[in-house]
Amino acid sequence: SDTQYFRQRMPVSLPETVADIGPFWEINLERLAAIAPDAILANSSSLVMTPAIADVAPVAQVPDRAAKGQRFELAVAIMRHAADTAGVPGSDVDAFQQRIETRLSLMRQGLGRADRPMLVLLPDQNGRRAMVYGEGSLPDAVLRKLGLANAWSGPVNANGLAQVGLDALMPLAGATFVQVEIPTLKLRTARSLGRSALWQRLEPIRAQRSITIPQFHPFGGLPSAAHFAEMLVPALERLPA
Amino acid sequence: MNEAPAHTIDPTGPLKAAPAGNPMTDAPSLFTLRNVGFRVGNRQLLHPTDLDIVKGELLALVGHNGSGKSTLLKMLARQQPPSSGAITFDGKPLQAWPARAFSRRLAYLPQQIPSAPAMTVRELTAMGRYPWHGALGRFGREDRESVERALARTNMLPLADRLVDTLSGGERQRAWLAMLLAQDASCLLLDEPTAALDVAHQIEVLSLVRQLSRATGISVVLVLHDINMASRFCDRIVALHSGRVIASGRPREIMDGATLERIYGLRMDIVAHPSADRIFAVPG
Amino acid sequence: MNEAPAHTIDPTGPLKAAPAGNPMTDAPSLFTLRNVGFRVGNRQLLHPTDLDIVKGELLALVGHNGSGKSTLLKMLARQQPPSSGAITFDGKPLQAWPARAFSRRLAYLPQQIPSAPAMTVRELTAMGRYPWHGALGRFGREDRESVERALARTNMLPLADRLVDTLSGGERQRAWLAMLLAQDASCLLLDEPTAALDVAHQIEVLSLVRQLSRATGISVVLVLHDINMASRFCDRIVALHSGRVIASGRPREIMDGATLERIYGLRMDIVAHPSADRIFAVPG
Amino acid sequence: MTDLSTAAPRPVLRGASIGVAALAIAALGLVFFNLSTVAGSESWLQLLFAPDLEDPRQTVAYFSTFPRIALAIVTGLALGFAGSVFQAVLRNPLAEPGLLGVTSGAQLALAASLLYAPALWTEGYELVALGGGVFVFALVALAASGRGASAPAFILTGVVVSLYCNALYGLLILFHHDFLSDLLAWQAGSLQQSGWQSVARLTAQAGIVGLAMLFLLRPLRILSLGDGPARSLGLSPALVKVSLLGLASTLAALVTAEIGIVGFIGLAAPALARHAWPRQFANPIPAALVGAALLLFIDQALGLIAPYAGDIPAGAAAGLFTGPLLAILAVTGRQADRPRTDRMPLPSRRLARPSFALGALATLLVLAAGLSLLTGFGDGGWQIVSPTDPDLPWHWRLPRLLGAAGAGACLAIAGLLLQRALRNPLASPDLVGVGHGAGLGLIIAFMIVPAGAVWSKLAVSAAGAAAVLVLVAVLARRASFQPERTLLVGVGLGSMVHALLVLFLASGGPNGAALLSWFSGSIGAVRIAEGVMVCVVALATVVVALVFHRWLAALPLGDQTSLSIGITPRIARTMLFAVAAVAIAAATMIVGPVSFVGLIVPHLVSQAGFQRTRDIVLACALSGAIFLVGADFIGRNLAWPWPMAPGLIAALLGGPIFLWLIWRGRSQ
Ligand SMILES: Nc1ncnc2c1ncn2[C@@H]1O[C@H](COP(=O)(O)OP(=O)(O)OP(=O)(O)O)[C@@H](O)[C@H]1O
Ligand SMILES: Nc1ncnc2c1ncn2[C@@H]1O[C@H](COP(=O)(O)OP(=O)(O)OP(=O)(O)O)[C@@H](O)[C@H]1O
Ligand SMILES: [Mg+2]
Ligand SMILES: [Mg+2]
Repeated sequence: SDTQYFRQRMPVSLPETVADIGPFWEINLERLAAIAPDAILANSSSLVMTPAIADVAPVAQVPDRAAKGQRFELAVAIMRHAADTAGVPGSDVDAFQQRIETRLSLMRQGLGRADRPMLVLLPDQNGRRAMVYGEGSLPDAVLRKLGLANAWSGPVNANGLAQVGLDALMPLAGATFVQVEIPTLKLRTARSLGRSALWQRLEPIRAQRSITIPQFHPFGGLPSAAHFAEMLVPALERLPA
Repeated sequence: MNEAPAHTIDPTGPLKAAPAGNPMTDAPSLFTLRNVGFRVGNRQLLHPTDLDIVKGELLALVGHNGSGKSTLLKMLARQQPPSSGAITFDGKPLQAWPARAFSRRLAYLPQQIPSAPAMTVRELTAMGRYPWHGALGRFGREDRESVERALARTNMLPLADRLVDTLSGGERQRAWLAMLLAQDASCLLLDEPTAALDVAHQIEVLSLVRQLSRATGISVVLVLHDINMASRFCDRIVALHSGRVIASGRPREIMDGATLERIYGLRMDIVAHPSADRIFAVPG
Repeated sequence: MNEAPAHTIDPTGPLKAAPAGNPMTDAPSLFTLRNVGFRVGNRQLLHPTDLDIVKGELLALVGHNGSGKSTLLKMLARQQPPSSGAITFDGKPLQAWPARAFSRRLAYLPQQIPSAPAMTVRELTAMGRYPWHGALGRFGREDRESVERALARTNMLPLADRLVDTLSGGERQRAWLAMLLAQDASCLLLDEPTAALDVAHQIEVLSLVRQLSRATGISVVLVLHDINMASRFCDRIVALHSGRVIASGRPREIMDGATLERIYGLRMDIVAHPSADRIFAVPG
Repeated sequence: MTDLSTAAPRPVLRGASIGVAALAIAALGLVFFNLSTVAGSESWLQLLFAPDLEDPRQTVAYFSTFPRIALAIVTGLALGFAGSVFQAVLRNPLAEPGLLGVTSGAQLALAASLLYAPALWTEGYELVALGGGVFVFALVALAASGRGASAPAFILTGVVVSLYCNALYGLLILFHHDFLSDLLAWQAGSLQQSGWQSVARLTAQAGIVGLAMLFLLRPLRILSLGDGPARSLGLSPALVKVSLLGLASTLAALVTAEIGIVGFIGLAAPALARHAWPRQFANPIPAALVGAALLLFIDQALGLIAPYAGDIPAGAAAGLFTGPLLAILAVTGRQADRPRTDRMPLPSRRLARPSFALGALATLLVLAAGLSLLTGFGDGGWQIVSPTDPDLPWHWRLPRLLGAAGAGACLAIAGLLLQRALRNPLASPDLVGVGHGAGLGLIIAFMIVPAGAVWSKLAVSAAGAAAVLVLVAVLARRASFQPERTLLVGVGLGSMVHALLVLFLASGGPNGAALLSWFSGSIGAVRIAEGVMVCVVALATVVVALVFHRWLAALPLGDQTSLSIGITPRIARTMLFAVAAVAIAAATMIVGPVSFVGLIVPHLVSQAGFQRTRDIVLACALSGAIFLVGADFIGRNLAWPWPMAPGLIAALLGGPIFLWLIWRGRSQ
């Protein structure tokens, strides 16, 4: 469902024949029945919102709760669950996972021992608040994998996200800001941050220690994690020491 | 009932006036008020009063503005509880009556007529039948008849399909009166029912009320400002002054210069009617 | 002004009644109504009428319920525009007057008095000063004086600090009258100002109005149901019947059995007052 | 018995006024406490005028803490002032600054300009927002003044137009996901600041508008006498109302454009001020001061717990505090049943043959149902299915159809019952709090449901709805079901639960989007059993409403008249409230809180000319069903395969029809 969001956020190109069956909170049952899939991969909220999908085909519920610090393991579990449901042979699944793990450790060595903590954030369009990716979010899991420290240690919600005022970022002097950039919002966000006195006073901004990365899929599995890493590392390397 | 001569009561007399019982007959009493008073904060709007109203009686409540007429009537109509004393209605304590049974027996017309949003005169009059058919009962033939009869009696038939809110002051008062009559209650409490009526309609309404009382024995308590209408149509007149009953008796006894001056604080001359056999008072 | 004998106008006469000008003097006219009518949908509430009201005049509008008195008064008070014809006020077309200037000259008391939310009598009376000080002007000494004067004249001083909603019917009417007087307008339009008043207060209010008119020359148009009060206090009486002016003239000319019967549809006897030099009518 | 609370004015120090004083003191206390924690020992004056920008703590104090305090005060003043003006002019305790659609107009203009005319927007987005708000207000003022600018005319057209703008806004968001997170944050209305710029701008703008309104304070007081007396005192009621409401709406639009929606301050502050100083009802200044104290207290309290619970937006959290406050006021207050001076705008003309019109509505419903069942947009464009086709379309479309028809009827009749029983044109199903309760149930399901366990949406939202419903019923009973106080209870609880929902939405995450869409209704997931159930409840509600049609006719006449013809108002209102609550619960479980149908359909039906109560009940049931069936059909096909919420479509369909009916009646 929501193929448009997938095409916008994931590097993988989705074949045109993939049919969109509506948002995850209200599946278009008629179209789903027309497609008559063998199995349905859905998370709990889809099941709660449109329970009737179980009438069309057996539903394999995707794991969506990560224990503390286990977000990367959850990403792997999501990938494996999907692969097993689709009947992909175990060996191919292991190979895929291994390829990504090695790629990540390669990047980790490339980065060497980066001493600066990272803060992955998505500033609001009105330049007063920001969404930060804390413990339990996908970016946090990838940072851990790359041996980088997450600068945000404050309270977060179930998905590891937190809406905070810019004043909460003031103590994070010395961190590197990784700003997620969404094309349609870029214009207004840049303008508001330019006029936000507090943002300009933040140490990482004054020290020009801030990089931007394109949008990614924060709720995905292993491919999403790999995609995030592929974007983060080159941007970090461009950063002066 | 010890019977005190009606109109010699001195307003500054003992706090508890002698029970102004109805000297005429020992008919069964409709209302008995013992020590009934009403107080708001530190103001005593109606001092403890004893009053007996007999079935089938046509009683006029007169008095200056703010003398407590509406306050007394509201208590009789159970719209507000008395602060002191007890009221019995038809032998039973007033509170003991279930809502609809009470409305089948008593109909009350307030002094300030509420607005009836988007309702025709006939629909408003039909509301008066509620106590009989209730929430669930069918609006039967008998209900329809009594609505038409009420409209005819207040000659509102020509205006029956007009919206109540587009009527003139007098017409609207008669529309609400029609609703009351449709209630077919055996006791009517009317607070200045003729305030907005022209003289012809005043006489029409008051004759109707008297004729109903004579024919079907219903009792009526009217608050009236026109002492001549009161004396012409009512059996008894009770006068209030600053929350106290200061006079009560047959019209003949009340209609004299001194008493009227005590009631209204205005010299009035009593004159014999040129053609009819009655007297009327004219402000000095 | 061609002067038609006032009370011989036949109600079923030609549609456009002869201009009921004021036979007394050729004083400057306050209101001139030419062909003024009011229609709602297909009902003609007031047929095209010509009427002249002179400055300083005390005019009573009488007629049966629904005869169009309030409709006419509302048009004079600019509360509703006429469907036909033109009204001039003090020489200028009625619409030409700016809002506050008009309110400094004309005060209108509606028939149905609205409830004044959570306001004391004095605060309500002070509202009457708005046309003089407007949205920004200071509530000056002169305003305070005129408020106290208005309260005194309607002897509402003892109730000045009471909430208007807690007053009795008569007291509330006098409170609104106080507001009108505080407006110090040179023309008062009062729609049944004495409906809820007892006889003493009726006389008090009407004498106050007449005394004001004599002393300061203000003109007053009153809708009254009591023909005796109209004849006792007013200079001229205009009678309406089913939306037409059927009679207009000095009280003496109107106060006769035949005319009253045409106005109210009720035989009335004219009797001389025992002590005062005036006559009054008594329903037959 | 009507109690006599309008007795002579009692001593000033009533419970409520002590409460307000305590609130102000607490707010100031929190300010000093927060400032000291942030700025440490430096003297605040020195900090305010000559901060050492190198020291991070002083920077935060200067650029964030101080502006936030100033903003809370200015916003509280503005919303309290605007809310009080709205409630005094429209004489309705439910009137709040956003009522006339100015805030939704501003919101729509902002979103549209961002998407379709970014160039237009870059200069100053405040201009765009203000322009949108003013345009919407002009539309409402034009439509309302057609009907003599009476308060009900303003309220109804305002509500319809604002629902219409919200629907359009919902559509925009549906097609542009990226704005979703901003929308959620904007709806939560955080007072977070990162500089003095927006505070200075808002203070200047609100100051000018506020000053202009100070000139109209006296006319506002005179207006409270009613239109007739005001006119005779040299005031043009229509002009004063339009200018007062216009300025108050601009005030609200300015605040919304700057920080988003700060819910319920504009509603709670005037209510609290009215209880503390009853005789100052037409004076907005005490309400403004109460608003400032209220918002400052809430925002500072949130600042206090921010380190532990993260930055909670004050706009949403306000509901958490004002909700219980309103409920307490309702239960303790003793406002007498004040007769309404402003009547509903008279319907243009009564239908000559209502039964004929009812027949037409019934056939329209059958046609809509047939259309919805037999046609649909699919892979190959529009497809017409012959009735004898195998069961595929029936299996999926019938449940939705039954659900839509049943829920539409339930909500429309429930709206009618509440509006007649509580004598307020703004009484809508949301008042019963069921919609919000169900939403709360869903949140709990999303958050705490253990992985793997699947709770059916029906069970979860039913539990939430039942909990809130019981609470509303108990409190309303304590307020002896008096109209105005019952309304306050409904609004109070509703705002509290709404705050919880908005807080959950604003905290981000995918479920936020799910809940947001649920809030404008969703029919796609209805199952056959649920559809049948809601139709049965709808039929039962129609029967009960027909049976008690006499109560529905008598209650609007006022308690005095009902009492005198033998109806005990309290019992009648309890019964009608209970029946409405059941109908709303059933409908909300299935399609979510579609407030438009419950709020507007009863007015639509009476403006169309139905007069007898029984005809109105049937017409409401049929029109409600037609609206939702139509909304379901259009919602299913317009953006296929994506659903469009029925609430949005109902508003898009109903809005123009309603405005036309109001406009058509303007000749009377
Ligand atoms: N709720 C109230 N609080 C305080 N005083 C009240 C209240 N209601 C009435 N009063 C006072 O009680 C007195 C009697 O009121 P009531 O309405 O009975 O007078 P009334 O005899 O009906 O006068 P009217 O002839 O003018 O109708 C009046 O002085 C009035 O001001
Ligand atoms: N808005 C309206 N629509 C239709 N008819 C109306 C409207 N207003 C008044 N009327 C009718 O016009 C006639 C005159 O009304 P008006 O109020 O002028 O009577 P009035 O002389 O003041 O009577 P009253 O003495 O009872 O106050 C009445 O028959 C009334 O029913
Ligand atoms: Mg009275
Ligand atoms: Mg009249």
